[in-house]
Amino acid sequence: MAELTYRDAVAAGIAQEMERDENVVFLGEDIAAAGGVFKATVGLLEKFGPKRVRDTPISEQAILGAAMGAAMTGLRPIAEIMFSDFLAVCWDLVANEIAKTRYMTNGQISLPLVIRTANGSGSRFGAQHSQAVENWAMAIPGIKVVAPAFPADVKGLLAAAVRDPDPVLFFEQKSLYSMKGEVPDGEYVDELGTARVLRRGKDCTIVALASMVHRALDAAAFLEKEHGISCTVVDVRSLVPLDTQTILAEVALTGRLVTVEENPRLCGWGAEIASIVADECFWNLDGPIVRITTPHIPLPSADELEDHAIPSVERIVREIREKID
Amino acid sequence: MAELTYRDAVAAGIAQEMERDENVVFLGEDIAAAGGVFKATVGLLEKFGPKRVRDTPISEQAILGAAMGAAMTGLRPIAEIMFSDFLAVCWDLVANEIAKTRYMTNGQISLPLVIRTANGSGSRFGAQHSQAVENWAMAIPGIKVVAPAFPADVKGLLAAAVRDPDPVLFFEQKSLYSMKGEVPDGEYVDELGTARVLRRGKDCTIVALASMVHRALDAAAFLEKEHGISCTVVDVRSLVPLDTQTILAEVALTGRLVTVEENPRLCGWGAEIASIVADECFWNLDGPIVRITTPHIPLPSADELEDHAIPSVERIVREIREKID
Amino acid sequence: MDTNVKRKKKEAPAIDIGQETKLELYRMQVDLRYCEKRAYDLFLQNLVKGTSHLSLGQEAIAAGFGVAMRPDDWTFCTYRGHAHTLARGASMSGVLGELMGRQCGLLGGKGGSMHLTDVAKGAMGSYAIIGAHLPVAAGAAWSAQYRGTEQVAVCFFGDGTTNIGAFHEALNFSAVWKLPVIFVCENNLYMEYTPIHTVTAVKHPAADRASAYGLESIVVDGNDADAMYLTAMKYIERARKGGGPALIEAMTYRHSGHSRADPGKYRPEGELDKWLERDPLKMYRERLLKQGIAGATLDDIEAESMRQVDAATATAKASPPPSIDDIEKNVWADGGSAWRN
Amino acid sequence: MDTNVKRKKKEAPAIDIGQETKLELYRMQVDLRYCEKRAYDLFLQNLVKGTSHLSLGQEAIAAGFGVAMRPDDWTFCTYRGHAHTLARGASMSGVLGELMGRQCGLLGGKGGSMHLTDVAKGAMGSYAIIGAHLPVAAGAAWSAQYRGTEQVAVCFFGDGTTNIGAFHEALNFSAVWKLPVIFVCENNLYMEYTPIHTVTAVKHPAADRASAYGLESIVVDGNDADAMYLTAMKYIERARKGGGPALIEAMTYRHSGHSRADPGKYRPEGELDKWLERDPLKMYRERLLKQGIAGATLDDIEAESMRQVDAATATAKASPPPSIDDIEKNVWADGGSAWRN
Ligand SMILES: Cc1ncc(C[n+]2csc(CCOP(=O)(O)OP(=O)(O)O)c2C)c(N)n1
Ligand SMILES: Cc1ncc(C[n+]2csc(CCOP(=O)(O)OP(=O)(O)O)c2C)c(N)n1
Ligand SMILES: [Mg+2]
Ligand SMILES: [Mg+2]
Repeated sequence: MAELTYRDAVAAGIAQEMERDENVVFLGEDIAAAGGVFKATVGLLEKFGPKRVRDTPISEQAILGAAMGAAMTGLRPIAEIMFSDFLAVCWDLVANEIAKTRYMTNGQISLPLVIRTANGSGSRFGAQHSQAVENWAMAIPGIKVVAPAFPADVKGLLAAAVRDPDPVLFFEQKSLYSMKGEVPDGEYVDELGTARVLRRGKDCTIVALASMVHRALDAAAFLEKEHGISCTVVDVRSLVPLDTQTILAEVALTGRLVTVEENPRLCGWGAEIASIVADECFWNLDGPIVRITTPHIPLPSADELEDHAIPSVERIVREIREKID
Repeated sequence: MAELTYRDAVAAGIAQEMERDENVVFLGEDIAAAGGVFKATVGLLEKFGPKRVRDTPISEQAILGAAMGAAMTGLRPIAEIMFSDFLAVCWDLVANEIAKTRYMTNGQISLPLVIRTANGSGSRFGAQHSQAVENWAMAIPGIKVVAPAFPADVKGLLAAAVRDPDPVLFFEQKSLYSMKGEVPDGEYVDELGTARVLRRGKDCTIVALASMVHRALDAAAFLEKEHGISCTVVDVRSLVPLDTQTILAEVALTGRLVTVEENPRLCGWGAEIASIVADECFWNLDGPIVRITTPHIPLPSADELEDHAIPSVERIVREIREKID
Repeated sequence: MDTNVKRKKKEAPAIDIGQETKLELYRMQVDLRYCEKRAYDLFLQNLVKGTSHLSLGQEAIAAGFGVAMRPDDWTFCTYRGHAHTLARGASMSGVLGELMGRQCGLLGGKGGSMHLTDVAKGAMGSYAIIGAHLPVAAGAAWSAQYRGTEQVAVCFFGDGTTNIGAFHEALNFSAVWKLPVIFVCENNLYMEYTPIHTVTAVKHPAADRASAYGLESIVVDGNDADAMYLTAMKYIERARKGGGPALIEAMTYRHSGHSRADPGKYRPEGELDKWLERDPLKMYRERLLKQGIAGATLDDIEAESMRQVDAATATAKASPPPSIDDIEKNVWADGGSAWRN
Repeated sequence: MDTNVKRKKKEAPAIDIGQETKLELYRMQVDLRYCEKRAYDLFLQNLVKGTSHLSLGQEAIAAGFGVAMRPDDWTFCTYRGHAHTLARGASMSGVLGELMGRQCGLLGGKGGSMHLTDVAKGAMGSYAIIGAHLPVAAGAAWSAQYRGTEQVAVCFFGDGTTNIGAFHEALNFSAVWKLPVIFVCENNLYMEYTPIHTVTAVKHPAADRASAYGLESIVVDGNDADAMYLTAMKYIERARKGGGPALIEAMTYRHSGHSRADPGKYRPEGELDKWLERDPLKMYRERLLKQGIAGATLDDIEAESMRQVDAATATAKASPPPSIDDIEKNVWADGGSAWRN
C-alpha cells in the first residue's frame, strides 16, 4: 500500500487501465500537456503519448460526442469535463444520447465510456464552478453514477468504471483532491454499485457521499464522544447502481435515517433514498427521516458564505442532536 | 366562461399578456408563421406582428440567451423550447445562467422571463421527444417551475408566470393539448405556488401533476366506486414554489401519501415530496409512502410499451389497493 | 432549383462510372422511393404510430453515398433517416416494422422511426436531437483513425442543423484532428416549416461556413445521383487516405411535409411543382434511357423493388407488437434495467 | 506579435482623436493596470480567496471600448473581467472588495471575482461558463433594437471561446436579426494552458469565421489603445445606427498566467519578453510623449490612479465579510429564497 493523494489516485487509476488495454484513450481540455487544471492527470501524456492522451478545444459537446462515437466503435474512452458545472453545456450528450442509445437501439450499441468531472464546493469559485450535481446525473436513466470519498476508491472505482460495459459518470470531489490515503499497489479494481459501512452505531444511520462522508464521520465521532449518540455511517459510493440493500439493512438496525448531501436540496439523491426508506423500511423507522443538504440556493463565493451553505460537521451534529435524540 | 382546449389556452394566455404589456415579446422555432408545431401559438403573429412574435433559427442556446439578455434590460420575453427534451441542449442557460444570475449579482439583475416547453409522453415519439423532465427543473435553485393540468390553469398560470418578476419554466403537457375545459373569459391571472385539492377522501392522499392528475382522478373515482377506498387528490400545479402546507395538511388528514409521477423514478419530484412528508409529517403517517412513477428507463416508442411505462389508471388503482388497503 | 448556386456547384465530372454502378444507383433510389411511399401508405392506414419524416425527393443523396461507401464505413443520420438506413442494407421489414412498432422492427419497437439503427450494416443510428450526431460521427472517425482501419464516418443532417452549436464544435474538432468524417448537409430549403434563408446569415448554410473550419466550399446537386456518387467517392477516398474531413452541401427538396402531421402549406405556390420536375428518380431514369439502357431493365428493377416492398410489408404486418416484458430490457449491457439491488 | 496577421490588421486610421481622449485612454489603462496589480498583491497576501483571472497586458482593449461606449451601452464579459467592469466606471473598492469577499464588493461577496457586475454602470455581468454570455449580449441588443434606444451591447471573450457552440449560435442569431451587438474576441493566444492554434482549424479563430455569419473579417492590434478606440467607435456607431453586429479579433497577450494558480510555464521561452516590449501601457506612454504631451501630466495621472487604488484597497480591507444572514437573500425578486410555504 502506498499513500497517495485523491488527485494522484486519479492518474494511477487511468494509467492502470491504459496500460492494460490499448483501446483506453483519454481526452479533454488541458488534460495532456498541462496535466489537468487540478493536476489529476499529470504524467499520462508522457507515459502514453499524444495519440492516446489528447487535448481538445473548448467544445464539451464535441468531447462527449467524440467519446460516444469512439465507444460505439470499439474504443473505451475516458473524457474529462473540467468542472461538473460544465455538464450543462453538454447535457444533451449525457442525458439524451449517451444514456439512451443502448436502450433505443435495443442493445445494438454499447457505450463503454467514462466521463470524469470535478464536482462540488470548497474552493470559493462561486455558483458556476462549485456545484455538486450528482443528482442531475442520478435522474437520468441509462448512465451509472459514482462519487468516491477516498483515494483507494478513486483508483478502484475508476478502474471498475473503465472496465464497465456501460457509460459511467465519475464525480471527483474538488475539495478532496489533496486528501491523502492508502491505495493498494498494483492492479486494483473495485466494484460499482456497492456502498460501504464505515462505522456502526445504534441510534441512527447517516448516509453520505463524497466529501460529506468525511463530515459525517467526524460528526459521528463527535456525537459519540460528546453526546453519547452512536451513529452508523454509510458511504454510498455509487448512486447508480444503488446499493439499496445495504442502506435498508443499516436503517433497519438503527431505526433512523439521516442523509447528508452537498447538492442543493430539491430532488437531491437524499430525497430518492428517503423515499425508498419511507416505503420499504417504514415499519422499522422510529422517527422522521432527516435530510441535511445545502440550502436550495446558488452557491455564494465568499468563504464565510460558502462554508455556511455546505453541510458542516457542526450542522450535522446539531441536526442529529435536535432530531434524533 | 368559454370552453377552450389546453392548446388554445396557451395562445389565450400569451395574447392576454401581450395585449396588456408591450414589453412582452415571444420567440422560438416555428412559433410565428407556423403557429407552433403543436399549434399552440396560432394567431399570435397575425395579432401582434413580426416584431413581437419572432421565428428563430434552430439555436436553443441563442433563444434562451436572447430571452435572458432581453429580460435583464427591460423586456418580458416568452421563449419556447419546442420539446422539453431539448432543454438539454440549452441547459447551461437554464441552470447556470438564468437561474443563478439574480443571486450571483446580489439582486442587481432581474430576469422576468418565461420558458414554455412541451413536456411528456403519449405521442409515441420515443426517448428523445417524450420525456417528462419537470424534475430536472425542480433541482435547479433560482427558477420557478409550473405544470398545469387544466386549460384554465394554463391561461391563469401562464399569465401569472409572465407577470412574475422571476424566471419561470412552464411545462405544457403534450398529451393534454387537445383536452377541453372551461376557461374564464377576460383577464384571468392565477397564483403561482398554490396546489389545488381536487377531491377529498379519508384513506389516502394522492399527489399528482399535469397529465397524472387526470389519471389520479380517474383512479380515485374507480377506487371509491369499486373498492370503497376514498382518496384525496392534490394537483401540485407548481413545483417551485411548492405549496407544502396544502400537501402536508392533506396527508395529515388521510395518514397516507401516494405520489404519481410521469418523470422516470430516480430523483423525481415525488421523492422530494416524500422526503418532506417523511420528515415533517412522520407522526401522522399510518403506513409507507408510495411513489408511482415511470420506471427508470428511457421511454420506448411502440404504443404498447409506452402505455405500459407511464403510470396508468390501472396501475394507480392496483398499487393503491395493494399498498393502502 | 435555386439558380444562383450554380456558381459554386460542382458539375458532375465526365467520368464514366460504368453501367453496373448506374444501375445500382437507380435500383437504390427506387428501393428508397418505394419503401418510403409504402411508409406513407401505412401511415394513411393508421399502421404507423408516432411521427415519421419522409425523404421523398431526397433519395439521390442517400443512394449516391450508399453506393459509394465501403461496407464497414459508418452512417450517422437524423430522424429523417429511413433512406439512409436502407441505403446501408438494412432490411425493409426492419424499417417498416419499426415504424409500425413491431417486434421485427430494427429496434424491436423501442426506438421508433426517429432512431433507426442497424449496427451490423454500419448504420450507426438516427438521432432526433438536432446537431447531436455530428460530434458522435466525429468520434467514430476518431476511432477509425486511432486503429488505422481506414473506415470513414458519413454524417447526414439538414440545413437547419447548421445553426446549432454542436455543428460548429463537431466541424472544428474534426478539422483539427483531421478525422475521416464526411459531413453532408441535405439542404432542402426548410427547417420544419421555416425557410432556412430567413434564419441563416449566409446563403449556403453549410458551404458558406466551410472556410470557418479550413475546409473547401462544396455545393452539389442533391437530386443528381451521379453527382452525389462522384462527390461521395472523391471525399470518402480522400478521408480514407488521411486527408481529413469534408463538408458537402447537397441542394434538394422534400416532396412531402416535414413530418406526418405537416401538409406543407407554408411553401409558395409552384415551388413543389418546380422541384417535382427535378425529381431525382425521374431525371435519373431519363438519363439512363438516353444513355441507351433498355426500358425493360429499369422496369425489372422497379418490379423487383415493389416485390420486396410488398414482402417487407407483409412481414411487418405479420409481426406482433413488442412484448411488455421487453420494456425493462437493454438499458444496461447485462440486458436489464436494474438501478438497485 | 504574430507578424503574419498584419495582412489583415486594420491600421489605426490617421484620425486625430484629440488630446482629451488620448489622456482618457491613458488614464483608463493606468487605472486598470494598477488596480489589477493590486489584485495580484492582495492575492499574494492571501486576501483574495477563490480564483482570479488577471488581464495584465490586455488593458488597451478594455480601455479602447470603455472610452468609446456611451454610458447606457452594455458590457458583457468573462471571468477575466476586472478591467472591463472597471472600464465602465465600477468602483475599485467594489471590484477589490468582491475579490476579497467583502460586503463592499460589487456583489456583496456572493458572486466572486468571476461574476463582477455593476448594472448601474452598464456592466451587465461577468460570466464564467465559456460562451454563455454571447447569446445573452445578443438578447440585450435585441431589447435595444426593440425599444429603439440606440443602445449597443459589447461582448468580450477569449480566443478559446470561439470553438464552443454558443459562439456560433449567437453570431448567426445576431447577424440574422441585425442586432446592435459587438463581439470582441481578445485573442491572447492561449486557452487556459493550451495554445489556441493547436485546437482551432483556422489561424484567426474569430476573424476567419466572420464570413460564416456574413460579417467582415477584422483583426486589430489589441495592444494599441488608439486602434482599439477607433475600431470600437466605428463599429459601435454603425451598430447604433442599425448597421448590425460586428466581430472583432484583437490580438493581445496576458502577462500573467491563466488564473492565480498558474505560473504560465507552458509558454515558450522569450514569448513573454517579446510581448512585454509591446506592453500597451508602455507603448502608449511613449507615443503620448512623442506627441508632445508632458511627462508630468502622465506622472500625475499615474499618481492619482495609485491614490485611488490605495484608497480602494483601504476601503475593501476595512469592509467586513458578508453577514451569514445574506446567504438566503436575493434568489428571488422578493429578496428571499423560499421555495415552499
Ligand atoms: C435541438 C433540437 N431543436 C429542435 C428540434 C425540432 N426539430 C426537429 S426537425 C427540425 C427541423 C430540422 O431542419 P433541418 O436540419 O433542415 O432538417 P430537415 O428536417 O429539413 O431534414 C426541428 C426544428 C430538435 N429535434 N432538436
Ligand atoms: C464551458 C466551459 N468549458 C471550460 C471552461 C474552463 N475554462 C475557463 S477559462 C478557459 C480558457 C478560456 O480561454 P479563452 O476563451 O481564450 O479566454 P482567456 O482565458 O484566454 O481570456 C477554460 C477552458 C469553462 N469555464 N467553461
Ligand atoms: Mg431542411
Ligand atoms: Mg485566450
